[in-house]
Amino acid sequence: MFEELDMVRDLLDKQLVDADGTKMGRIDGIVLALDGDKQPRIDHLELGFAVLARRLHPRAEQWLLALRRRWSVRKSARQIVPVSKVMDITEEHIQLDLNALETPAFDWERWLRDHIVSKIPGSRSEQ
Amino acid sequence: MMQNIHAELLLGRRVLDVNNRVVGRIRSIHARRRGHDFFVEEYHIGPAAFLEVLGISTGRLVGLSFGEPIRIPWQKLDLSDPQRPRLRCAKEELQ
Amino acid sequence: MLRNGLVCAILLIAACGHKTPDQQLHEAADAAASWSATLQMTAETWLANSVPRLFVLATVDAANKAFDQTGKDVAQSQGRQELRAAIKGQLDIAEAAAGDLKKAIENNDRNAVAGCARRFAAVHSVLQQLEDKRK
Amino acid sequence: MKKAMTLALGILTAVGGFFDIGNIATCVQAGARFRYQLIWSMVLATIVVILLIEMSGRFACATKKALPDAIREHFGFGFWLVPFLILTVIHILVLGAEIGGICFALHLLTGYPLQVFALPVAVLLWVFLWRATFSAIENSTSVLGLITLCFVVAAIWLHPPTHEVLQGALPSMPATNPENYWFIAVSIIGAVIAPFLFYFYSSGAVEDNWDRSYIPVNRAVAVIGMGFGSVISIAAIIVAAVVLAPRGIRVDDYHQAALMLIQVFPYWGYELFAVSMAIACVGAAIEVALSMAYTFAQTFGWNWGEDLDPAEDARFSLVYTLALLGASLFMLVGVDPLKLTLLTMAISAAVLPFVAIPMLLLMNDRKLLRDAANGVFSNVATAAIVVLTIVLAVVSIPLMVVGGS
Repeated sequence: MFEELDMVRDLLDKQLVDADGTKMGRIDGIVLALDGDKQPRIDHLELGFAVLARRLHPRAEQWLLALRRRWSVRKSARQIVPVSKVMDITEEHIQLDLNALETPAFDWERWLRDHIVSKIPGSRSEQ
Repeated sequence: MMQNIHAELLLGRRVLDVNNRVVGRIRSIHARRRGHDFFVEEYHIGPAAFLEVLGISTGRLVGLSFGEPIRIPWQKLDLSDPQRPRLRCAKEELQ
Repeated sequence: MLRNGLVCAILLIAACGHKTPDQQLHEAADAAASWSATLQMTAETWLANSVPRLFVLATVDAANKAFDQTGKDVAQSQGRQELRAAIKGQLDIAEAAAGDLKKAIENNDRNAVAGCARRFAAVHSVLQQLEDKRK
Repeated sequence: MKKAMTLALGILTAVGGFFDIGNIATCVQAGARFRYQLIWSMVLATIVVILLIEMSGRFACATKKALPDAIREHFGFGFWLVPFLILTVIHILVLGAEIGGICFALHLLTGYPLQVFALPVAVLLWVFLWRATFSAIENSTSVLGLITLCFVVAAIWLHPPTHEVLQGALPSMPATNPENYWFIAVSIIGAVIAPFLFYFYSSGAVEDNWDRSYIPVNRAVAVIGMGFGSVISIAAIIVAAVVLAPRGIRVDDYHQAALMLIQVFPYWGYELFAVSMAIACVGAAIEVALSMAYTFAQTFGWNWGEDLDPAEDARFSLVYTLALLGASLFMLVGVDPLKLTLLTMAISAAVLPFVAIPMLLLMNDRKLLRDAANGVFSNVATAAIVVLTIVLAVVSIPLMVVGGS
């Protein structure tokens, strides 16, 4: 676990995995909490296309949110992960004390799997 | 008062000092872990900081040296307006 | 900086790429020569039972498309009159031979196919001489 | 023993991915129109691809990360998005050209028109990806790929004038129509240094769990695999130069290329060319489709891996499914496969800086790579490659306009 870390190099855009190693997206955003003149600290991490769009251009985010209102699979545009959930930070990925399947990060994966993939033969090898 | 700002949106923003002179662009933010929290220690500015994020020691790659990244301790950076970060002192006082 | 680098690159390439009408005519002749050589080889390999019937027919269709295109290029070009006439003449012979080859293949008439091969060879050599005169 | 097996498979995969429709089209045209004079551009492209493949493999061994994964993490989403979108378009075009190659080969074998095979081929490739594991794919396409050796046998059989062949290995100015000469030279380089190669190869290294102990294996695979693929391509140039050039056949259409092996193999030459073309394109099409799925999954952090069932990585599997369907449309609407291939190779040559520049920076991350980082030699070589790719990027599109007949 890093004591001292470079938030851009070691956190931002880094691969996230859950408690048992399932990949669950990347850190798309990091939110700092500023309280008057106290030392700023990392409040939570954010995942989601809306967060990515915001990084490109504010209008990109508006356009994406408008799209989401008409048709979306994910309940929330941004998934919030409290920084306390961070179990381990390595060069390869960042491990969270979560179960990916329950988080919004997997909404798309579940929706596509249940509505499209599992309807196609051979999508699950016969264990 | 409590304020939340997006660190990733700070990247690339130009920092001006009290005399409105350009210090450089924010390239990275260094934090230190204490318990479950990560506290921001300093903001790294300038091209050397960009190479530092890429893990490239400046001398080796092209023979040019970009010198050391400019480090701004957290107390010295005013983020009340995240679009326009401002240094709370003059540029020279940093080194 | 990159933008005007690109612009001058395009101008440079386009400049040396500018073809005079005669050059375009020779290129048309080259295409026609290439396709008649192709049909000659295709006919010969068919006679040697090295290629299936359907392949020869498909190649003839592809060649006809190319001959038509070359015909249009020659008709539109402002190149020298006698050069255009010479190429057009050979094109007509090649297209006729292609039609005969198709019929010969369908009737499995080996002598006719051999005849077509010879006519393609002739067209090719005439167009080749036009090409050599240019150099 | 496991390393020896890996070495063999690695080499075969490299051959499978290297020799594809792009090589067939550009090499046969080069041989038919300029005989041996363009062999130098294949030699140059091979040296560059060996270096870049070795580096992408070394990076994957040292960090367990494939290229798309590393580029997004290193340079951030903003920088990566533009190359990502451009490379997605290129991959669709290349996949369309590969499918075109398979369709044309089936057209040669059966006589039925091209369009008939577009969807069946896409479905066949999809079934293969949907059911097979990574190693099954790697082994089968590679072993089948050996059939392309027939070009080498033909080239040797025709025993070309070695003096002229060696002379061709050095750059020289063309006698006639220089724009077409330089256009084919650029297309050859674009065909060899295909972006999907590096994304597929580095992802494959992660799929096969290569670690730092595999760095020597990686170097051998890069040199022998790419070198081997290059020998087959040069053989194709030679056969076209000996068989087609003297007859004045310029290869504006794949039908003309189909004749090139008949002189050496009178009975089987026609079928051999068709089967080699089909298998080379199947191997490459699978690698391109997988490379797209890897790139999407690693960019957005999804679960990925050919060894997982489609149900376990739905988004990864759907990327290659949609890619295959989309790419098959080119043939469905009747695009000429040879023209699509040449257009794709020229555009592919134009985007190489997006591959070379990140590679130069990634391989100098000493904190991450430590001793696996680039030494002075590979840095100088990579810097030279970056300059070459920028030159290619500037000239490829204008050349396509002027010389792309």
